[in-house]
Amino acid sequence: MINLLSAILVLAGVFFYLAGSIGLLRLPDLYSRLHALTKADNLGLGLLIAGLALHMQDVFIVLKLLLIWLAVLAASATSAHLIARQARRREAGS
Amino acid sequence: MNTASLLVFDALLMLTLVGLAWAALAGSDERLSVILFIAFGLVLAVAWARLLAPDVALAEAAIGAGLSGALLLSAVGSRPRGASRTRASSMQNHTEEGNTRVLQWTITLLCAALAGILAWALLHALDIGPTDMLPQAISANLATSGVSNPVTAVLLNFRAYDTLLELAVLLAAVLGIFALGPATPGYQPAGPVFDGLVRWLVPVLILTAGYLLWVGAHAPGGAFQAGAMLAAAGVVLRLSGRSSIGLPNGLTLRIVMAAGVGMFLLVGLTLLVLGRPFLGYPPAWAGTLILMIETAAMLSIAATLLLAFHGGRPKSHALAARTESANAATSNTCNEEQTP
Amino acid sequence: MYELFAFSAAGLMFTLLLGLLRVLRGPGTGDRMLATQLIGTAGVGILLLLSLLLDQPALLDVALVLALLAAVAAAAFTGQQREDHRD
Amino acid sequence: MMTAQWLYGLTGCLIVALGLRGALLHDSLLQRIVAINVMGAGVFLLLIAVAYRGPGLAPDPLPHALVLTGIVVAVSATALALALVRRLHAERDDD
Repeated sequence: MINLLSAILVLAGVFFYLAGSIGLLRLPDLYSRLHALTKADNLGLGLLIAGLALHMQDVFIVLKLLLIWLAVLAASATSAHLIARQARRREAGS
Repeated sequence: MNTASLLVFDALLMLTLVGLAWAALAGSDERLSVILFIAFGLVLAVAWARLLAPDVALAEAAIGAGLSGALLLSAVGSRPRGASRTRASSMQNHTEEGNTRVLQWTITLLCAALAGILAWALLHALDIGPTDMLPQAISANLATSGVSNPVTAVLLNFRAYDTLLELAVLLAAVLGIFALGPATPGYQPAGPVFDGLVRWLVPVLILTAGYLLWVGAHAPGGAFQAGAMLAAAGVVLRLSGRSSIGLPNGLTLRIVMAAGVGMFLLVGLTLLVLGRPFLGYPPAWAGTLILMIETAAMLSIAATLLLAFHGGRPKSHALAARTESANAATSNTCNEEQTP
Repeated sequence: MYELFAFSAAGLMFTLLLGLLRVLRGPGTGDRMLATQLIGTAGVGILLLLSLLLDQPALLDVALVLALLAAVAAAAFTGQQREDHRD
Repeated sequence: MMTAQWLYGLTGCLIVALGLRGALLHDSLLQRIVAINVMGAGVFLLLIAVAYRGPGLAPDPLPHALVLTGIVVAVSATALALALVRRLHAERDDD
């Protein structure tokens, strides 16, 4: 049962990753790519981590997984903001 | 455990590595080269993990992907735009262009030959098979080394000379950088979002550094990885435009820079005086001595890497203040001369 | 389960490769940064999967370090060096 | 068994050659520094591949320690080289 649930979560995670990267390649402009990617990879990693956490016995390790997810979330939110701002500044400048 | 199912993963990983190495060196766009090199470091960390080298993967993730990238990016940023060197060299006449092409092909062929020779040597080495004398010697003596992570045992006990000299190399490199001039200008003050990043990232980096130093005795980690994390904290602070980034000044800074080499020599010479070989720790004390050396090494590695990111001798605060006031004074006198 | 994880790791490696294409195509620095971020997140996912696949708990630490340093790299991308020249 | 060792080792050989070619052919000093770093990474890959003993077996820790030292030395050499390049450009601008 746990195996099945974990398999579904992990596969869903991989699906979101793939969707994000395809969006990154196919979408027309920076802002729509930004939008697609930040959702896709955060959700992808989140589902993956949820799937893997089901296999971990140690609470400490589950906490570490959670910390990794939070770090990626915060970093990607910040850098998405910075990228958008820099792009806007470039457009205004040129 | 079978690795057949990992074969697709292996193939993709190798393809990515070679593709990245090629792409990073193909064009003439410096910024693109550096970005691809950062991605190359990220993928290398995955490769080290795949080849069961977690210690190396940690160092690569911290140094290869993080610090080297920040260093190179700051170098791209500080370059004057539109440097015309490449254009000048491509505008030479036809015979020279022909010569260049011959030269390019010769070099490419020679490099291909080098790859062939290396591959032949690898085949030969793998044919002989692993001679497990050294790994066996390491695992046989691990119990007396004071730590249970074999890589840390090699670095800080069995081959401690190497690490001592490595710290000396780091110190020499930073002294060389100091000799080349003052530090590069700092960064513009960051906006509120960047500031928010700094506020959580720096403490987490410092905590992780402490964790890696402590865990290094029995699991992957150690002074290098921890020092790199500390340096990364300083790099983030500098990038956010702060003038004080946790580095001490003057004499304290010099002591921190030399702490790694100093602690090593202190321990080594003390042991020598006590009648043991240089850096031949008594087994009962080995763990403590290694932790002492690693802590000092971590601090000086962090200081060294951070100073390297400055790209030159940092202005001491007193000196900077004096120059500033001197400048102000001269500009005042100029103004006074101009006004009448 | 082992096969599934190996398959997922290969899938994430493929994602990484696609991200690499976007880095090459650009066109702007913003796109390249975004793609590098995807490469980093995919790298973190792969490390987590490898940790279970190869039975190496230490790879979780590597994933954590990679996640944190990806944030440092993002900061390095956008940090604006001051223009004032020293000499 | 030996396949992974072989394939990763060969990849390392290829990367060394690519890096050396880049270091010799590029005009830009910064790209030469990147190329030398790529070349170093190839050497590291070769060493780590030789240390690999197969799944479930403990790899040889000695090359791991060597590569760890190598990474740190490489980053300090890179920093020194970048400082040299910066100084060189400053001298050129003065002319």
